[in-house]
Amino acid sequence: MGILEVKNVGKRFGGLQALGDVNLSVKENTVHAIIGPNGAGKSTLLNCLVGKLIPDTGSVMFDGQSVLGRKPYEINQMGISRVFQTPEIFGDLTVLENMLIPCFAKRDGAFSLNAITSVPSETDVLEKAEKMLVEMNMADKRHMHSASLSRGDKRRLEIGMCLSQEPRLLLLDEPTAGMARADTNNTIDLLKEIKEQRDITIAIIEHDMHVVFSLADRITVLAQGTPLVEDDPQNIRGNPKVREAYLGESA
Amino acid sequence: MDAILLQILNGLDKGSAYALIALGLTLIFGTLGVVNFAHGALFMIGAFCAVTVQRILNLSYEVVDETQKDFLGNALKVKTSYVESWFGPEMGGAIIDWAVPIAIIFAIPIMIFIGFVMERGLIKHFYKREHADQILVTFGLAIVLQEVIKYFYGANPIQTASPEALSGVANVGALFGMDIVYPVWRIVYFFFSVVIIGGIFSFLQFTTFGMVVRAGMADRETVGLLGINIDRRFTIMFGIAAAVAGLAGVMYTPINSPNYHMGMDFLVLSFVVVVVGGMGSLPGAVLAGFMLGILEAFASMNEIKSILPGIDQIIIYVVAIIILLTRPRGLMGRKGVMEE
Amino acid sequence: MFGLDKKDTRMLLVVAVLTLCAPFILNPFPTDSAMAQFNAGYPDLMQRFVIFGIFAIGFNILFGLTGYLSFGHAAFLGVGSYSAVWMFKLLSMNVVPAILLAVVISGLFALLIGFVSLRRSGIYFSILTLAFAQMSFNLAYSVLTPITNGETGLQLTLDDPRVLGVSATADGSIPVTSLFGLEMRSTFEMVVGPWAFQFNAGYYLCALVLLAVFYLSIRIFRSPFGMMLRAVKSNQQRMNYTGLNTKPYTLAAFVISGMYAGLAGGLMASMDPLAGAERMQWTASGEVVLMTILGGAGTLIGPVLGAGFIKYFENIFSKINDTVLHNWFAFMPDGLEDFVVFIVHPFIGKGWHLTLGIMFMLVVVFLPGGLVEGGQRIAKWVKGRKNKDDSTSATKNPAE
Amino acid sequence: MSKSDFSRRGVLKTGALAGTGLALPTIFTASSAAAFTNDPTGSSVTLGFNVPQTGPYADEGADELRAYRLAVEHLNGAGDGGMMNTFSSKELQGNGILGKEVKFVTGDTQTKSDAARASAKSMIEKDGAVMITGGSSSGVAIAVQGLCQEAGVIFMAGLTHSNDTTGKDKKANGFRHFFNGYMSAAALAPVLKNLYGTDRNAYHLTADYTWGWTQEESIAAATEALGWNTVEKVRTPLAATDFSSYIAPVLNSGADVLVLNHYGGNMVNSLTNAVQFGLREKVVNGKNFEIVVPLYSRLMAKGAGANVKGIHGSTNWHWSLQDEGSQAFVRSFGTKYGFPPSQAAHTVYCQTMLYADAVSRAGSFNPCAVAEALEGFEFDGLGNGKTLYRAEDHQCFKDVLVVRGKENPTSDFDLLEVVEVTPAAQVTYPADHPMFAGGALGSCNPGA
Repeated sequence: MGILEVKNVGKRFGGLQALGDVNLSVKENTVHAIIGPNGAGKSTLLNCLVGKLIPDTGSVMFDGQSVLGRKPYEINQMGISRVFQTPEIFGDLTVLENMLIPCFAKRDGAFSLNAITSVPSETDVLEKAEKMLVEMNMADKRHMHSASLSRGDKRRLEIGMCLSQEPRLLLLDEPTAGMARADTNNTIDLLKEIKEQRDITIAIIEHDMHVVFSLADRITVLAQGTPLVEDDPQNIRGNPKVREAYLGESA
Repeated sequence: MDAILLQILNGLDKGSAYALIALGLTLIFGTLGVVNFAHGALFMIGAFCAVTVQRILNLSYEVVDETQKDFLGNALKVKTSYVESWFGPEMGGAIIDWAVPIAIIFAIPIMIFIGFVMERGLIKHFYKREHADQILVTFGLAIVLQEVIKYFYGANPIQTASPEALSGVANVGALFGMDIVYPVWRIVYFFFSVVIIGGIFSFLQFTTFGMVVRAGMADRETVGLLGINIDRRFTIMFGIAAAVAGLAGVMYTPINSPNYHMGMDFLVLSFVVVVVGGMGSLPGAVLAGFMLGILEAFASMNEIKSILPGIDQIIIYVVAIIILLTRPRGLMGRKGVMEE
Repeated sequence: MFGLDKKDTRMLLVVAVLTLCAPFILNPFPTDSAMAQFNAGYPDLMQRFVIFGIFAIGFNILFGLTGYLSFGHAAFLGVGSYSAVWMFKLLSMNVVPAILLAVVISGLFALLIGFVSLRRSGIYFSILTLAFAQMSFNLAYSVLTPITNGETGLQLTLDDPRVLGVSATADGSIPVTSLFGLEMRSTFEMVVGPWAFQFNAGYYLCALVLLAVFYLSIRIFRSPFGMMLRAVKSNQQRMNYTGLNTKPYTLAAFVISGMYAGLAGGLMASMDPLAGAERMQWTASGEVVLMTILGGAGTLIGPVLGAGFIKYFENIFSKINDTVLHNWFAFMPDGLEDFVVFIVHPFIGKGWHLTLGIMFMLVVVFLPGGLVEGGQRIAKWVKGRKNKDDSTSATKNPAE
Repeated sequence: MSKSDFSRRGVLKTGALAGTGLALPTIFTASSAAAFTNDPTGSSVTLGFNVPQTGPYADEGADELRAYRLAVEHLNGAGDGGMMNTFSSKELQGNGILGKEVKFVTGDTQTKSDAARASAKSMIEKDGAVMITGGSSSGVAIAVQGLCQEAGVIFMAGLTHSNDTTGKDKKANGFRHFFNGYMSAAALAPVLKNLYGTDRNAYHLTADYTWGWTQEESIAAATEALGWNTVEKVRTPLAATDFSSYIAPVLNSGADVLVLNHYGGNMVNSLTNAVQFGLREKVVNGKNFEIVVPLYSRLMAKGAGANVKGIHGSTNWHWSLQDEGSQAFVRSFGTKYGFPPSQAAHTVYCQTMLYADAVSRAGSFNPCAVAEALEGFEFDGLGNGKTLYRAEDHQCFKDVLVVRGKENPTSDFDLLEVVEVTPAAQVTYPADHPMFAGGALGSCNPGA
């Protein structure tokens, strides 16, 4: 029994069957990669997991509870954090403030009219955020406007924000898309570190095979809205079906 | 039945003005991404083009007539317009009579020029600024334009009649064996607006220029990357939008005497129209304009007012609220436009 | 002090000194000098400065923090005024219950309108609020006349059934508003040489309320809640995926700013017990938007400056007439005097709108951050002159 | 140019205190030494002219201001004296009021109650005005009248035509020279009867606010008394600009008279629209369709242009009147400004003169003394024949003019012609008339 159980999920957009009949099980404390060619339905599947889309059929269970019909913020409060393809951070706020917000969300829940105390007086949250900044190697940038960070730093910040919520499941949507090689390697190192140091499950959607094979414990290959195969990385590497459908000559 | 048909006519008529102004607003918003609070003022300036042309045609010399007395008991100065003295009373009178249609000829270049100056001189610097700043600066401009007109023309409405030949009423029901009389000029106004709207749409649809502009409305950056000078085209679009507003104003003068704040009266309504139609959607703006016009006309019927007192005061807003709550982006709005 | 950091404490103190000494500061010119025309230190205008300051501070909590641009905020001010006047008519001439009711009713009204309008964002939200406010205005002007007294505005009459208090005073006039017996209109006048300074009870009540709500708004700005509101403005998507429900945050901001507006309306009615429908018109809503942007949206002090700026123009420039002009320029030779008056004439008196429009454009073109940015530039310039070598000390000041 | 000083405090204190450098506190509350608000103790007195300078009535406000300037000039002894020479009371000497030079401040009402009150308050608090006058709408007049009552100064209303100003909203400190909705109806009714007979069906379009309602009530009552039938009373939004959807139903309603209870921009547009729809040429029930505009003004007639031709209405005063007072006023106004005055200009000029005269007769600026002098005052020579300022409601009773749009105007302002001068007796109503019930004057308030 995995921490995330996807059963018979299907989703249509008009005449297009985006997801056919997806079954997926993500085991706790593993890194599970979902790969597939463009249009395979990876993003649709992800959106079904976080509450942005509601599938037409099937069920999605997180830790024994259904996530279907819940709003994104409720699903997040259940323990699923999402990292976006292009980093979604609070561009108008400083780096420290960016880090404070998930910490407050963790402590105070989805809404709190905490309008009278001042932020500096909330020492517990402040310490936690500062600690996370140090872990992310961004402590020296804490007073920068986050919009002026480099792409790689934005990604680090976003991952740090997600981690500060202590999620059980971290969803990554092509975390290295559009990154230079050096940034990509940094991100891989960061994710490896996270994997080693924390009790956390990671589900990752990725295009870059280098990233996938350096991180994943288990891989699901999606093609045309249905899972083609699910297996360990070394088996996927050798699987002729996968080679044919997806990897082609590149492997 | 007759009453309902009449109100539909009225609605189309009101709707024409809403649609024309909303069309211009949407063109400016769609192409330039600028919220133009000075658009109502452009409508008003158009109307005052007609007033000015009328004044010019009526420029007169004075002859002292000893037989009549003015209000102070002095000899009355009788005015004769130059136009009448040059072309003879009949021809000259006819020219003066046709002041409003003549004004169209003058209004087009003047409005395009005003549009160019506005865009190059002011609006251009606000493309990248927040909508709030755009609102503030165009609102300031609207006040200034309005006050300048007031300084020269006063605050009172100024009557500008339609040509005698187009002044009466026509029985538009005769075709269907019914008796529905309707003012000729209002019918003219409706068809005029249909022609203008049709012209704008075909211009955007069938010319290369229009295609580029439409592409620019959809994705400005990409079009810019293609090496097309989109800025210049947008300036021209601003001029066209100004001309549309101005023409709507010129033609509106015989319906209601223009005054300096008529633009503000229309501004809020036309914003509601644009948003109900869906930000950035030209067909939406036109559809919403006519729809709200017709609903407004129906709401002012006694039968409806007796059931819902005061409904004619708020109908536009009620409809706007209902539409925005049921259709998140108005009737035909695109996703992601002005939702931040 | 007061749980604020040094900078905020200093700002609060500066505002406190400015408001409490306003009767001096706003009356810089001797009463019989030609410049006395520019004095603004009389009770009515000082009250207006402060009341519209409160209105704008509240509006800024919504617009400045969350970025939601309400085009119907005047409706809450109007509702607050009506509630307060009804309280005077029915209960007592004491301003406290009137102001409390104004805040409560406008808060409820804001809750209702906000709940519906906040289902949309961006311009769609703006138009929804505009539509609600215009509906309120149009109905108040016509169908709701029994409650609002229509065009004339709701006012006190000699036969109001006042439960705690008398319908009419012994000498047959309408009683005046008071704070536990302290009449709002009572004014203490101090004459110093050629100057005359007026200290009005009503003004000081408003000023104290302003300080209280200004302090509250600093607390909100500096609180986690305020930070969340700024986060809403910055990235709603990230908010949602960080486990935060944006709807109650925006709704709370909307209701708080509606209550500020109601408070302003209640104070306005307490200073002058009349509530006119045009307080709710879209132009009035537009005015507070302009005040906030003009002063500097998202800054603490900006909205107050913007409110003062616009009200000053409305009340001082509109009262300058040609006779006054001639008086000013009387020192010039006759021909020149007439010429100068001719040049200035379009911008004053009935032309005050023109001047205001030009000022809007100038400010927004040259000072994108509003008047606050102007202030910062001056401060920087002064600082720069003081220590020319120390150019590295250019500290980046976010917002304030 | 006049080197005037517009500040009360300058007047009050400079002589005594300038240069002493002493802070001398005084408290202006009920127990203060001053007998009434803004008691002018210096050599001049300040009046507050509060008129619309922006917004739709700005032109009317501008004309009022012209008349005020003229009145001040005449009171101070400059110019030809205007109606001061024809006024039946001979108290005014051209030496200001009670020997004090008259000065004035101006303000902008914006035709909004709030703005008007703010402006009036600044005149009272900052400039020390002892009397406020002006305005071009009833809402503003009533709001400012209420303020003046509280502040303890006299309010001399400008153009306000609602019954309520001297009806349910009357105030002891407020006075109205202008006529009202009831008087319009009473003056028009007999003329309408002569012109259009007693068998008519009237359709009312009414601006949906207090003035419109009182006007509609008055004219409907008066015409129904003639035997006319009221087909429909339709309220139109004040903000409406296009009245077509309200006019269209008139066509098939069976009505043969349209009454437009509109003023200002509303009236210009509704009349223009009505003419557009061919109502003037229409024949209903065998009778020519007629349009009536109960309250006319020359400035509005100008806005409607040729559409006013032949349409009847009432007005407070018109420059073509041939009596001595009117002629004197038109002469001095026309000479100064180059065109004849409007009825708004006339009424505010009269109000200024009446106030100055009342102060002179009372020998004091105290509002209570002035009010007493005005109450029940009978006068003549101000253009409307013998006039009474009735004590019970502070309303003037005088002749009312019925006018018609002129067919062949000779100039821009020659748009109306007087059809009949309805004598005061015919438009007088008892003070307890139900249309004016519901308010009380209260007692005069000297303030301070």
